[in-house]
Amino acid sequence: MKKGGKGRTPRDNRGWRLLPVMALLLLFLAALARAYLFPGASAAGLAARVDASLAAGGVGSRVTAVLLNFRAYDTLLECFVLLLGVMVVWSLWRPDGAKSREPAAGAILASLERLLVPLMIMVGSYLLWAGSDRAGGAFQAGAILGGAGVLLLLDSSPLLKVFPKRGLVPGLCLGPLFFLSVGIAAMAWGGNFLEYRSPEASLIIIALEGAAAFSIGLCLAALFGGRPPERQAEDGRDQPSRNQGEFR
Amino acid sequence: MTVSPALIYGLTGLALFVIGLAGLLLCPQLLRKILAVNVMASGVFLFLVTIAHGSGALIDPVPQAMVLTGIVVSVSSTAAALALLCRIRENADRRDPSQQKGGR
Amino acid sequence: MVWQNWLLVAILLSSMVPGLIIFSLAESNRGWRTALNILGATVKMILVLVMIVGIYQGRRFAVHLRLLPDIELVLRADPLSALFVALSSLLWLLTTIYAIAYLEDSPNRSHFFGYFSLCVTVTIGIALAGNLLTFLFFFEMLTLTTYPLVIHRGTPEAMAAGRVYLLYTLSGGLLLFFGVAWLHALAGQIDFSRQGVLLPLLAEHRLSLILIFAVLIAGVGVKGALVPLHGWLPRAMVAPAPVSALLHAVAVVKAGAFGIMRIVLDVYGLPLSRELGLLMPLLLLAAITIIHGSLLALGQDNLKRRLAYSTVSQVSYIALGISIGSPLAIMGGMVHLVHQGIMKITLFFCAGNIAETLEIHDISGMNGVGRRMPLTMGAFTLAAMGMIGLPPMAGFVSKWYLGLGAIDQGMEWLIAVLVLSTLLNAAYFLPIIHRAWFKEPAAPWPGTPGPTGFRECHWMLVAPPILTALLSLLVGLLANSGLSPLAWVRFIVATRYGP
Amino acid sequence: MISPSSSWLIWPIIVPLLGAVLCFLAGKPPRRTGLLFAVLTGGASLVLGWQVLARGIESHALGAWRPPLGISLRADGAAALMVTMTAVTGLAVSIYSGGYFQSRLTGDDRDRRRLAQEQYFWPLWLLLWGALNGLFLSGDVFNIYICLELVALSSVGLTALSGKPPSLVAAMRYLLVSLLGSLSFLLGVGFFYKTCSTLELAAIIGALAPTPPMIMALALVSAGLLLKTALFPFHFWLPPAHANALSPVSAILSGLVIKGTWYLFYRFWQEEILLAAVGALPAILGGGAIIWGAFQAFSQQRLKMLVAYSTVAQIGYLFVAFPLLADPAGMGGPALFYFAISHSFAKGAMFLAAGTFLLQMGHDRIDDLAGVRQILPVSSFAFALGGLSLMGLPPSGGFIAKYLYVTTAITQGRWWLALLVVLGSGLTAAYVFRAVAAILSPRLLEERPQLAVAASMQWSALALALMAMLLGIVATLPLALLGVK
Repeated sequence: MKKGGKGRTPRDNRGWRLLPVMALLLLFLAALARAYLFPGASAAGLAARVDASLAAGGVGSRVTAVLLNFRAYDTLLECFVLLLGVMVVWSLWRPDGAKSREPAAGAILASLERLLVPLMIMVGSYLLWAGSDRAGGAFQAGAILGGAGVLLLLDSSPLLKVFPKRGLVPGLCLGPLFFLSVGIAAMAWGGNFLEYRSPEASLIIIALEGAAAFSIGLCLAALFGGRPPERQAEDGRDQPSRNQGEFR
Repeated sequence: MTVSPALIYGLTGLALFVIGLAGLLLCPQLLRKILAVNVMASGVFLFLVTIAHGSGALIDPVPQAMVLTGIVVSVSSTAAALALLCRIRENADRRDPSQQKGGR
Repeated sequence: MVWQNWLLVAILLSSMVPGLIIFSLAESNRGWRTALNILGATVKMILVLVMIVGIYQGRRFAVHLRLLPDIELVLRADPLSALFVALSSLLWLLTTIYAIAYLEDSPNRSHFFGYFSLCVTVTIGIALAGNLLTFLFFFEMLTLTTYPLVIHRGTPEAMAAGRVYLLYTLSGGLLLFFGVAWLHALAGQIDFSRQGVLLPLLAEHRLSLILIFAVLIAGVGVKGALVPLHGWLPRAMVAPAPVSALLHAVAVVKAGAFGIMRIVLDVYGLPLSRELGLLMPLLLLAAITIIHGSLLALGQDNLKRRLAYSTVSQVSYIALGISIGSPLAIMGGMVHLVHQGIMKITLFFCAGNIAETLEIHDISGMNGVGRRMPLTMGAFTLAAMGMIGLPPMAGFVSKWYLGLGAIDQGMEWLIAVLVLSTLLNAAYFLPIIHRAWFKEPAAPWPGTPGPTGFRECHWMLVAPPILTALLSLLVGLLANSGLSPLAWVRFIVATRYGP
Repeated sequence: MISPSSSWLIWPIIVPLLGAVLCFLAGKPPRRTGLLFAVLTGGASLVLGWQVLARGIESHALGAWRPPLGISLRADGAAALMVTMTAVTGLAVSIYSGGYFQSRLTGDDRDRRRLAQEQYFWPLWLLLWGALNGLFLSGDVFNIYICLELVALSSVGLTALSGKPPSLVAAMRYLLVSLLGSLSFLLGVGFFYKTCSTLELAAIIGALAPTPPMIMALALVSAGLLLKTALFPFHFWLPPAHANALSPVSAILSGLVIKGTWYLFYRFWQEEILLAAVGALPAILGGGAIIWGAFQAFSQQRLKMLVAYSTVAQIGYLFVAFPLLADPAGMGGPALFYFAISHSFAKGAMFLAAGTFLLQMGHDRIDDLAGVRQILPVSSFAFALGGLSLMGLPPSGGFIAKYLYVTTAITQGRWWLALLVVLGSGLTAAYVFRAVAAILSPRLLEERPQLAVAASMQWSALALALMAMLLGIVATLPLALLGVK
C-alpha cells in the first residue's frame, strides 16, 4: 500500500493492474456477505436486558440509558476523543502557515446566520431535553450546537465576540471534567465509578447531558475553526518573541 | 431466506466498507483516502444499525449507542486527518514556488 | 555459615565496584584510579586466599539466585574454579601494575581500567559458575567487556579487529547459547556438581547428545582458539599490550579452555564422553591445533603475532590433556592452564616493553635488544624456555604429565605430537633469543639509556615480567612442593578420581 | 461491591485523563502539572500491580452494571503486568521529557514553536497513557475500540508534533493505517455482537467457534490489530513515524503503543483452538519481520531510523512465539511477556539515548557519532545496555526471554523456531553493534561542544536501561505477577 500521492501512474494504463486488487476485494466482500448471511447466526441482542434495567436507569429513552448510564464509561471516553481531536488539530496549527481564510461573501450568509443560529440553539436545547424519553440526547444536541458554531465561524461573525476567548478552553473541558467528577463522586459516596441509580440518576444524567452537549458543540466548532484561541488574538502582531510569558 | 430491508441494509453496509477499502488502497490523493475512510466508517455504522434492527421486534439500543459513539470518533479523526492534510499542503506549497524559481 | 556464601559475591564485587567507580572518575584523577585498582586487586587476592584455604579444608561455597522456576544462577567454588580464580586474580594484580605504567599519558584511561576491572569480574564469574547457564551468562558478558578493550586505540585497524573479534565471539556465543538451551530442554538444568546427570539419556538421545557436545565445544572453542575458529586472536593483537596479556593469559582464551574442561569433565563426564566416542575427535582437534598453531607462528615476523599463534598452539595442550582422559593427562592439562598463563603473560609484558621503549614490533628488528634491555629480555628468555618445555621450567612439567598420561592410555603416538610441538616451539622462540642477545643492533637505540644503565623503562613495566618469569621458573622447580599449582591440581584430580 | 479504598483498578485510567485535561487547561507549557500527573499515574499503576500480585484478580463493574449490559474493568496478571510496564517506561519518558523540552529552549526565535510543542505534548501523552491503561484493563470489546482510537489519535498527534515534513507525512500514513485498523476491528466487533449478543471480551473469547461469522469477526479484528501493531508486511508506516517524531515520542511509540495492540491480539489468540488451527500464521509473519527488519536496520544511516527498524524486527519476536503458547508446561506466555517487557524498557532507553545524541550533536548520523561517549557517557552507556537486552545477551531481560523462547521451542520440537530466534539475535547483534561501535568508539572529538542537555535526560535513559538489566536478574517477580490468572 503506497500512500503519499506522488508518483501516480497515468489513469489509462492503471486499469489492468487494478484488476487483481478488485478481484481480491470482491472475494473479500463475498466472504463478508457469507458470514453475514450465515443462518442461525443472529442472536437476541441486549434489548430485553436493557428494558429490564430501564427502571433503575433513570431515563425513559433506551439509547440514552445505554449511553449515559449502562455504558456511560464509553461516553466518558468519547468526550475525551473529541477533546483529543481538538488538541491534535490545534497542535497542528501554525500561524505562519495558512493563508487566512477569507470571509465567505456577506449578505446571504449573514441573514442566514441571523435566522438560523437562534433556531439551532433552540432545537439543540429541545433535543437535549427530549433525549430523556425519546430520540435525541447530548450528541444530537451537541451536533446542532456545533453546526451553529460553524455557521458563525464561516463569516467570522461579530456574535463570536460575545463568547469570551478565555472561556473557550474551559468550555471544551467542561464536559469531560464534569463527567470525571461525577464518576469520582460516585466512588466517594461508596459506589463504583460512575454509579448512579434512580431516583437521583435522572437528575445526574440531565446535568451530564447538558455539560456534554455544551462541550461537544464547542468541540465541533473548534474542530472546524482549527486554530487555538491564543493565536487568534495574536494574529495581528505575529512577531516571534523570546519572552516565555508573552507566549500565551 | 426472504429479502428483508435489514438484509439489504446489512449487505449495503458491507459493500460500502469494501468500496471504501478499495478507495483507500487505490486512490493516490490523500483527500480521497480520507473520504474513503469515511465511506468505510459509514458502511460499518450502517451494518451496526442493521444489527440493532435485525433480531426480533425489539430494537436493540446497544448497537445504536455504538453507532452514535462511532460517529463522534469518526468526526474527531477526520478533523485530525484534514488538519494534517492542510499542514502537508502548506509545506508542499511553500517548497514548490522556490523550486519553480530555481527551475526557470 | 553465611559469610562463606558472601565470600564469593565479595570476590566478584572486589573488582566490579572499583571498576564502576573508575568509570565515573575524571580522566586526570590518576591517584584515585590507581589506588582503587591496586586496592581492589589486593582485596581480591586476600579473599581468594581465604577461599582457597577454605576449600582445602573441605568447605564448599555456593550462592544461588533463582531466575525462573527451573533456572537459577549458581556461584560455587570447587577446587577447579579455585585454580582459575587464583590465576586470574594474581595476574590481574600484575597486569594492573603494568598497565598503569604502560598507559601513562594515553587517552581514555578511566574507560580502559573500568572495562579491565569488569573483565576480570566476569572472568572470575566464569570460574565460579556452578551450572551451565551461569557459565553461559558470564561467558557472553566476557565478550562485551573485552570488546571495548580490543578497540581501545580507536584506529581503523583496531575497529576492524574489533569487528572480527565480535563476529567470532558472538557467533561462538550463539552456538554455546543454542547448545545450552538444547541441553536444558533435554535434561533440565545442568549443575557442575552433580556428575552423570546425562547418563540416563544415553539410550534415547544418543545423537542429540553428540550434536550438543559438538555445538558446545564449537561455542567455547572460539574463545579457546581451537583451530578453525582461531582467526580473531592474531588480529586482536592491535590492542595495547596489557589487553593482549589479558586476552591470552587472564581471561578470554583461558575462559575458552576452562569451558572445554567444564563441558567434558563436569557436564558430560569422562565415562559418558568416552561412551559417546567424543574424546577422540576432540583429541585430534587439539593435536592439529597444537601443530598448526606452531607452524603459523613460525611464519610471523611481527612479535606479537608470533606470540598470538603460539597461544593458539599452547592453549590446546589443555584440551589435549582433558581429551586424553587419564588422571595424569588431566593433571597435565589443568596445570598448563596456570603455567601457560604465567609464561605467556611474561612474554606479552616483554613484547610490550620492547615496543613501547624501542618501538620495535618485528622480530627482524630485534637484533641486540638484550643489551639495551637486559632485564626484559632476561624475563623473555626465561619464559620462552618454559614455553619450549625445557626442564625444570613450568612448561616442562605440563608436557611431562601429558606424556605420562598419553602412555597411560596407550596413545604413544601423542608423544610424537608433543616432541614435534616442542621442536616447533624451539624453532620459533630460539631465533628471537639469539637475535636479542648475540646480534649487533643495526642502529643506535633511540633515546639514551637511563643513568644507572639498568633503567630500561619505568620500574612498573619491568617488575611484573621479572616476577612472572621467576614464577614460571619456580612453579616448575618446586612442582613437587605442597604449594605449587601442580600440588593443587593433584588435589583436584584426587578429589574427583581418587588418589 | 468494591469499596473505593480497596479498588485501584480505575485510577491508572482516570488519573492521567484528569491530568490531560488540567494540562490542556493550563495556559503555558504545563511541565510541572504534567510531571506531577505522570508520577501520580505511575504510582497508581504500581499500586495496582502490587494489589494484583498480593490479592489476585481485580475487577470493577463500572456504574455497578455488570456485563453484558455494562462494562467491567478487569486486571489479571497479564493486564497488571502491562500496566506496570507502562508505568515504568512512562515514568522514565516523562522525566526525560521534562529535561528534553527544557534543553531545547535556546533563547532564539524557534522557542515559540518549541514551547507550543511542549504545551501539547503533555496533555497528549497523558491521554495516551490513560488510554493505554484503559486498553489493558478493559473487559469490553467496544470500549476497547474507543481506547484504540484514543491511543491512535493521540499517537498521531504526538508523531506530528515535531512539525517537520517527513513526520507530518508519516503521521498521515499512521493515521490512515490506524483508522483502517480500527474500522476493521469495529466491523469485527459488529460480527461478534451479532453472533454472541455481548460485548464482553471474556464471553466472546469463550464463544469462539469455527463458524463463518465468528471466523470473519476474528479475522477482521486480528487484521486490524496486526495492522496497528505493524507486523511485517504491515510495517511500512512504522519506521518513518517512529524515527521522525520527537525523541520522547519515539520512545513512547516504540516502547508502549505497539504493545497495546499486541496485547489485545494475544488476548484473542491465546486460546488453544485457534493456535492449533492457524497459530503458525503470526509466527510466519513474525519470522519475516525478524529477518527483514534486521536487514533494513543494518542498512540505515541514521541512528533513530536504525532503532525504528529494529522495532519492526522485534515486533516479529512478539509474534513468532505464538505457537509456543500451546506449551503444556505453560512457559510460552511467560516467554512472550518477558520479551515484551524487556523490549519496552530496552527500546525506550535506546530511543531516549538516541534523542539525547540528536539534541547534543544536532544530527544522528551513525558514522559521525563516533566519540559521543566522551560528552555523553551516561547516555552512551544506556544505549549500549539497551542494545545488550535487544541482542539477548546477559545480564538482561532479553537474555531470559530468548532463553525461554529457545528452550520452549526445542522442548516442543519446533526446531525452525529455535534456529530462527538464534539467527535473529545474531542479526540483531550485527546492527546493534554497528551503532554501539560508533558510539563507544574511542576516537577523540576534535572539539568538545558545550553540554547542551539536561542531566535528567541522560539518567532517565540509564534508569530504564538498568530496569531491562534488572529483569535479567529478578525474573521471578514479573513471572509471579503474570501467573495471577
